Amino acid sequence: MTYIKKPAIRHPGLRQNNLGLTRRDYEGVLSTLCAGCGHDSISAAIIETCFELDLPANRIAKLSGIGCSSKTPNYFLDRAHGFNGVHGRMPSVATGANIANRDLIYLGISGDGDTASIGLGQFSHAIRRRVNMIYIVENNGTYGLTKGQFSATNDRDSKSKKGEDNLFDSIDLAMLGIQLGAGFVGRSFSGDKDQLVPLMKAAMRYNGFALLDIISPCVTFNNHAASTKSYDYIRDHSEAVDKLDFVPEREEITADYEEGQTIYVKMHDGSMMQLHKLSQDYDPRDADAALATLRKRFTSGQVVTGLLYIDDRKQDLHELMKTTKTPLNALHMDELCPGRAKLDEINKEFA
Amino acid sequence: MTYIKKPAIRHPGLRQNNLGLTRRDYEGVLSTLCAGCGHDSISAAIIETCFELDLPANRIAKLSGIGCSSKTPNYFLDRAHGFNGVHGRMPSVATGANIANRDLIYLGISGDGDTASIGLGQFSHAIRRRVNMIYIVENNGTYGLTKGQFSATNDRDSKSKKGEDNLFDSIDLAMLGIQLGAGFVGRSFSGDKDQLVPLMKAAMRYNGFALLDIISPCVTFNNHAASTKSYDYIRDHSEAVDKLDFVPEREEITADYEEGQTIYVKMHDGSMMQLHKLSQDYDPRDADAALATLRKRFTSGQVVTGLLYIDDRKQDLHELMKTTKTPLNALHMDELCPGRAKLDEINKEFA
Amino acid sequence: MKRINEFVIKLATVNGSGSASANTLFAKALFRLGLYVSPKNIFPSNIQGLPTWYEVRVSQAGHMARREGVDIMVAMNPQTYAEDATEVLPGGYLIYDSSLIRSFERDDIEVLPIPIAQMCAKEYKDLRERQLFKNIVYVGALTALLDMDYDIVTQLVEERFKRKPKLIKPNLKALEIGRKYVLETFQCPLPVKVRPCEGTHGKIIMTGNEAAALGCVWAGATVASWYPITPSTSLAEAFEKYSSKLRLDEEGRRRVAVVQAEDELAAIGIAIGAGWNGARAFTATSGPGVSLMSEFLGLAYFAEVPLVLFNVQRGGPSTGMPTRTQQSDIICCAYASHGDTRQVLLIPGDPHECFDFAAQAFDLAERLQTPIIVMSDLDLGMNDWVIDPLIWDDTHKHDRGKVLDAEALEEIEQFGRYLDVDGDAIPYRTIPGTHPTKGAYFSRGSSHDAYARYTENGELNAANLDRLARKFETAAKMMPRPVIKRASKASKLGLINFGSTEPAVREAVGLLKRDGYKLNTMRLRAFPFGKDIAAFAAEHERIFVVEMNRDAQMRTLLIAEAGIPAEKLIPVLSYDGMPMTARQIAAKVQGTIESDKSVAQALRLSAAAM
Amino acid sequence: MKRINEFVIKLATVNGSGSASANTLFAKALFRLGLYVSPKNIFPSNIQGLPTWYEVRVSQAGHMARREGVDIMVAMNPQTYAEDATEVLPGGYLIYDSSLIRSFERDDIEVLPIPIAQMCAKEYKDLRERQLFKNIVYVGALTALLDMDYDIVTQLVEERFKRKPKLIKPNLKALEIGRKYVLETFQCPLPVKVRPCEGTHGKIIMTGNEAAALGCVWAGATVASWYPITPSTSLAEAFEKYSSKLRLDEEGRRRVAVVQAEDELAAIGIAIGAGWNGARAFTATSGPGVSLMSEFLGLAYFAEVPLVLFNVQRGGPSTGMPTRTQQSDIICCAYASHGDTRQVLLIPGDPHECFDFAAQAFDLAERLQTPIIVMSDLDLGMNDWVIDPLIWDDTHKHDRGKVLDAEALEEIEQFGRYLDVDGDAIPYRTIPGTHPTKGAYFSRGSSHDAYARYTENGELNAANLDRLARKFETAAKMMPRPVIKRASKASKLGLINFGSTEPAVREAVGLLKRDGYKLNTMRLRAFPFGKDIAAFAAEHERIFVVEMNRDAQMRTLLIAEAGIPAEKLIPVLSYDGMPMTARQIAAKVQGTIESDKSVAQALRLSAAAM
Ligand SMILES: Cc1ncc(C[n+]2csc(CCOP(=O)(O)OP(=O)(O)O)c2C)c(N)n1
Ligand SMILES: Cc1ncc(C[n+]2csc(CCOP(=O)(O)OP(=O)(O)O)c2C)c(N)n1
Ligand code: SF4
Ligand code: SF4
Ligand SMILES: [Mg+2]
Ligand SMILES: [Mg+2]
Repeated sequence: MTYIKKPAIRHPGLRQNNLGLTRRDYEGVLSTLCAGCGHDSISAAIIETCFELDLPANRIAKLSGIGCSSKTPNYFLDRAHGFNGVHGRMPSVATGANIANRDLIYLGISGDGDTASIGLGQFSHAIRRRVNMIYIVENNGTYGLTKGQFSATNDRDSKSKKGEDNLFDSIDLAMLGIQLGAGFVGRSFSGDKDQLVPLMKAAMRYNGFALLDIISPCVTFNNHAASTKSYDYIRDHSEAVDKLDFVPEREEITADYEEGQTIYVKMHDGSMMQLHKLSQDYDPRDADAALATLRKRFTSGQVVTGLLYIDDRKQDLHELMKTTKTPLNALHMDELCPGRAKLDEINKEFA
Repeated sequence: MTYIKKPAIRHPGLRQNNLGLTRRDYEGVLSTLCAGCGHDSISAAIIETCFELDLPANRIAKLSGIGCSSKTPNYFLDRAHGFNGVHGRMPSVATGANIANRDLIYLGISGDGDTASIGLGQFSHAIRRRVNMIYIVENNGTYGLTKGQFSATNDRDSKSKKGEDNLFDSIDLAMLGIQLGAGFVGRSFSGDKDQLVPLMKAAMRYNGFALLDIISPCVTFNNHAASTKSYDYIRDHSEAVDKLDFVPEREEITADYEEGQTIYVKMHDGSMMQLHKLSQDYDPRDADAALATLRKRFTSGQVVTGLLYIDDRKQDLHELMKTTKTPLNALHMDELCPGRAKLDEINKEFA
Repeated sequence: MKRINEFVIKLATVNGSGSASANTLFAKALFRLGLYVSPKNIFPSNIQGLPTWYEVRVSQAGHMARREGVDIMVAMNPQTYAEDATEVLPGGYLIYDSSLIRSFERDDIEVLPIPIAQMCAKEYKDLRERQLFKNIVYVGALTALLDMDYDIVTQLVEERFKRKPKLIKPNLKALEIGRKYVLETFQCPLPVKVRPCEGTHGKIIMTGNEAAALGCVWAGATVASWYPITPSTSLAEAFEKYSSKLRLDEEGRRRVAVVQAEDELAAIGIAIGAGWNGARAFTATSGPGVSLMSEFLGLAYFAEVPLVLFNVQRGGPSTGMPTRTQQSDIICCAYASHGDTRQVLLIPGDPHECFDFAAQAFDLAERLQTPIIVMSDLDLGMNDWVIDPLIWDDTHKHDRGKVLDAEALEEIEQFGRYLDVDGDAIPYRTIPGTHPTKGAYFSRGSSHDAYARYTENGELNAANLDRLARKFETAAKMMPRPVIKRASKASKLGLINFGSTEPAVREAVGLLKRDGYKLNTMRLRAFPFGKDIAAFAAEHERIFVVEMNRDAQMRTLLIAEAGIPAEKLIPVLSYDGMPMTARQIAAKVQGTIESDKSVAQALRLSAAAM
Repeated sequence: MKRINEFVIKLATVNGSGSASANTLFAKALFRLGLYVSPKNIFPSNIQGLPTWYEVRVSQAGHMARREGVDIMVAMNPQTYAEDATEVLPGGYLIYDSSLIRSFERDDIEVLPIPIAQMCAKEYKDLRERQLFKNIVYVGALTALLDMDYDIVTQLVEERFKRKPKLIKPNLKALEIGRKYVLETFQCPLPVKVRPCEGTHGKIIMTGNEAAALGCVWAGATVASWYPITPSTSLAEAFEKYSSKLRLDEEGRRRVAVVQAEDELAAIGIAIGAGWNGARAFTATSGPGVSLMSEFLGLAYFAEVPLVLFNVQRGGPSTGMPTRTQQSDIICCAYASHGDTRQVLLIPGDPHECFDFAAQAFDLAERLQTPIIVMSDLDLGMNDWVIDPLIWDDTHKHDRGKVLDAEALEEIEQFGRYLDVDGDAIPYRTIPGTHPTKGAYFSRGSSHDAYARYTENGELNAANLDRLARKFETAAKMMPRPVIKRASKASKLGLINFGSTEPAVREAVGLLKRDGYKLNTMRLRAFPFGKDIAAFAAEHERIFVVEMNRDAQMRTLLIAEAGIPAEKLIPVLSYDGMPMTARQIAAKVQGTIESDKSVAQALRLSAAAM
């Protein structure tokens, strides 16, 4: 039984939002992810965001692919419909759902394997098509659910838990997003709630394709560059029983830093990641500059976080296609079926 | 019968290369493309390149997907093995072929539909994997073989032959290639033999992934922005019989211009395309600058041609994987099969 | 040989030369004259410069299958002169462009040289016009040779260029050139000729793809996502054309969305997303696309998402023969995807049914909450067929299936997405956004219980799989019934066919009857099979199964799924990519009857009972 | 009840708690004691925190199927205490971590509380070690309770940490803690216990995925391309491990390439490219991957490219039950891809055959120039099986099939890639780069003639398709023959099975025999079916077909492809994702015999003949 209903204890004192709902009303079933998994922090941020924005959960549709990350829509917004599709194909399902009803909020959740490998084509084309959705990549640089293979966002030369080298350069999804024309591109860190929630709020309000690339450490198959000390320690102890089936319970990794600051965050394996938070004078409306900044910092090993790029003027898919303003799924059959007389006319064209 | 063997007339006076071969020895069967199709010019350039580089054709493997462009490997290098696979999946087949025998030259031919739509994922990952191959996109902004739908490289707001608008921004494959780490990225125009052949020669000699994005006008479903005058003229006449099945025979479009120059090229439909040839002082070794240049010119409607980016130091896939220097397909079974004694040892590990 | 109103005319041209339009004009004129025509466009997988044929069977009697042998060949392509000439029946005619004179080594046919290119060169200055109007010139010539009512032809030209009136004159001129030349040069009309009749009055001529597209419009489909592939492209394009014309709201915005996806995986993914979200959605493709869609087809089956998929079949395997016809995706579609997956197929037999089944498919998809695959083929989809006008019953209520709205949700205690409430194994669904607190659920392709909750409990999952199997039994009851035509109640010989082979089968059955062999026929129209299928099989000793594939795929399905003993079912196969002919079928049937003892025995049984 | 050397012990733990390693150690120790063990790892599709079970059937008699009922339950997971307790057979034992005391409402079983967490907390300071060694502690306890030879266990620990000797001591200490506690606390050993025997001496214990991976190494596979998916991942990973160790050249470079592709389409594309280019190449996947590969599988079939595909089947449809076993991709694989495509399947029945068939698959792929799909499943692939040691015959010559080298090309006049030179429908191929001027050809998925030239001539293409059909007949002759075991020559009752159901079938047949029902059995090992299959069917009146899927897919294939009448074949199905048990099969067989008249009749026939 992996479906565990959360105990429905009501704390009468819980804060209510403008809809009279508490945070609890935005939760899902109990997470089955590893203790300390970054993905759970992202779920928490989504709950926080929706609660604070007073969003009615049933006006949100949650979509995902396959992976630990893609499981998470089960762990938030129980009152929203969800669709956990097939691996790497969430973008197309989300596109179809969005086309059918332009009035809901579409929240797509994916992993780096799901997006950057099997799903790279669909990801790119959903961007190009300007689907009005929030696309969250819970980026841990690994294939969590299949036990730790490298993903395409993994840093070159890092080592897997099994000690293998990653041979290939990583794909930077945020840069790719900007390059392909995403109207809103942000990056953050799962443990930086203070940055994450405001960024999510902005993404939720954005009309068009909003990409959030969220670094989300994997407790279990963390595979950033090996820092001799602590990495070996853990390897010794997991190898104490020879197979890689021991997952120590971990604390969530958090990061609290100022705009314009660059900090080192210690990963579960003891390695360090460099985060750079964009400063206030950064202008996210200039795509060329955004790309240049990202590339420059990338070369020096820094992961830039913040709102990287935004373009307010982009039309979304429905505007481009000039679809009617009523959701297509709400049209009545008599608005859709031209009826007998019209068919007779058409018959005449073929007579 | 669409297989037409060329008449084997020998001109005794034909120039021979250092292998004692004439251009004819590098040809293929008669092209079945439309008269004037840019793709045929690219085939001619390939023949020229291989002839001039004294390449033995049997040391080349030609691979392609599906489309008018993907048919062309049949029209050059008859003495080379060819593989016309499935739509959009040439990159993986080429990767496998290359892994099996690192000693051949792999020439991948694709179209913009084949590469930028269905094949975008494989294209990106072949680049990331640094497969040692020449990847030629015969880019016409349309789906030629299926009769003129827009491709993802088609310019925003241009019109199709049927008069529909293209709603979406184009994907710039050269920029994408640089972004994803291709070691050699060039762009040219099918009608500019003086630029194309040297660029191809360089690509053939490059050790790693060499991308050539070659603008190659489609005679029949040309769909650049409509220039009232001539476009209407043709539409009238093709519509004179109501269906779009009339393909007037056309001359190849050529372009002859200097480095550093920007010229307008008139397309079959009368519209204009702006080509900008990189000047001599452009440094193709700086990826950041390359991207910046491309983006800037792109914004002002210019298509930059020339050798856009090159990195000499990149290791190719085999170097990264540390595969043996003998082609894998040439290893003897006794080098590969560990034999009985070794198996007995392994049995012991499981006893 | 009867050659008035019963003949085959074939036009051999070059791809991209503008002949297709002229040929259609010609066929339509014959149709307007009251004749059944069944033009077959035999075109290469290429855009310009390769041989193309347009073969028109003309038949007052209503035979709409191909027929072997050509009565009149219009040879416009020097590349194929030689082979074209061999196809002409003795006593037949060969018309060719004699601007370059040549000889044809046949003295049993009559050659009619017309210097078409020369005449055009004289008449038109523009090179393109010269090329283009050559096609109209031979149509003009044919009007005289065949004694076609000229007014009908000129009227067609006028209709066609209603919106470009300046083009009417040059076209009429081209017609005249050809007509005048033959009137002056040859004895007109030929013995092979037409005589106006009433045969097709009140009928229409249309391709299956156009009809299917219209079916989608009338069914209320609002989302179409597709990826170009021959021969399904024209279905999607026709839908785009009609729906965007017929579905404009007050502000000129569209009540439809047509998306050209980046590939077939995305195309079906979009349809699934839209179907899940309560829109009527479809995609159209052909073999390679179906293969690519198979993972998603399993998801839609298991998560129970309605969608319609048109598979306009072409020659397989792999890329195969993209511009030829086959019925070779039967097994691949019936069992599309891994695991215990089975799909519902509808199999129209002519464009009229393409319309009807397209419309029904959306009702069925929503009623059954599963993909419905409409199995057409290139012949049906891309060639023109003479059919009765399409009919729409304005009292028809589109059946959206079991969907709970906010009100219904208020009333029930606990919503279970996959509960079998009604005992028909079809559960109730909800559309996202319906109710603030009730009815939300999680769709997934992973194992789930009746409440759509993830489960790894094998028994719960098996129970859900059992319900899906029962749902398939429910589906069998909803399918269009097969069309059974009996030559004789007592006959123990049967024939089963489906799809586009129907005209050939009808004609073959006639030929066989003439020779004393009475076959009862059953045209399958859907899978899963209803009871009628086994019943028909039980009534017959030997049954011919006519299909256009190598592996007798429908026969396999009949054996495996309708429980018909293998020895009863005799395959009649064709897989050269061309629509079947009556004689092919009749010859195989007759040959088998005469050589196979078991069949002869069945025949005796029938005779005894007669 | 005999409980010495014949019992089931189940270890209920939590995923990611480190129990898997301890459990394997435990099972291996039993195996070293000479006992057959068939551990089944029942794990969730998740990484940490969910219930996991390790169920070990211990059997001196050699029964290796699962058996219902648990004799000893080691309950380490409070989440599942309740259900775990219900599974224990009356008279059985339940061991639990009594650091938190609780009661189990069963008075027909004996509960053995061991305060494992408490003991670990006392012994280890590091939190992780506390958690980790809990698992070793219960193994230590079991050594005493079951009377296991302690030296064998400690020796295993030492072997395992040969390369990390500092870890040996803490592990031994943990063992001791558990052992000491139970020796002091309970009456040791229990009546359920082990006694060393010779049963498995000389045998090995291995998973099918490891064996298949070794088979690929020994077959000389040089290219593996794959995409992670349970339960096939460990096959690719084992291949990478062994091949990179065993295939280093003088400079330390690898004579192998293992590529983790970006998805399954690329994985098979790479294998096709490599196979085309003359390397032995394979990919491994499971259901969803097979669906995604189906377009490419059609290309490989039609362009005749050798490759090997391992399908380690899991629960379908769609994402289904990724960590459970099924045999439900039979039809999907036999007919993978659109058009008239058919694929060759090899179906190993234990890890030993996984090795053999993996090795043979490469010979067959190259001899037949087509994909060979090796159909394994999660049970076979990921669980440990006791088998005879793997054997390699050093005199075996790898058969690379019909490949023309430069010399051979010199000798022939014109090379025709798809010519049937030898009458077996298998053509000759050439490897790119072989000869400067001869032997080059163009591979394609579009229609082609015998010289690999593109053709739209339907008859040429049909001729090529016919050859492919004949090649499939040739394939049938090359397949490993089924394994037939006769209980009695006269029996008219048969049973057909394949793959991982073999242990359950063997045991079931024994049970049935005991009850007087003699069944002859045939284990299928390949598709297409050879003559033996129909012959076996002909000899029997009623045949049970045992398979782990809902739709009786193999039965369908037998009816459709081996021409066996449907009424002869009685399905025995299981699709809850668990390996079948002997009793499940025996009960279904016996039930049918006793209720179904036709089967009773078959039985009478056998009796009469006996
Ligand atoms: C078609 C297909 N291929 C492979 C798999 C197996 N699979 C499940 S999850 C996964 C990777 C997930 O990685 P990612 O998207 O990064 O998610 P994470 O678990 O790291 O959050 C894979 C390969 C699958 N379910 N379907
Ligand atoms: C899986 C699949 N989908 C669709 C097709 C149909 N198809 C053939 S060529 C083509 C597009 C080719 O466009 P492009 O690659 O740009 O080549 P071009 O003809 O323009 O040179 C398509 C969609 C196919 N053959 N296979
Ligand atoms: S394996 Fe990694 S990604 Fe998956 S739940 Fe555990 S920590 Fe999270
Ligand atoms: S359709 Fe366009 S791309 Fe294709 S052959 Fe003709 S001109 Fe070239
Ligand atoms: Mg990941
Ligand atoms: Mg193109």
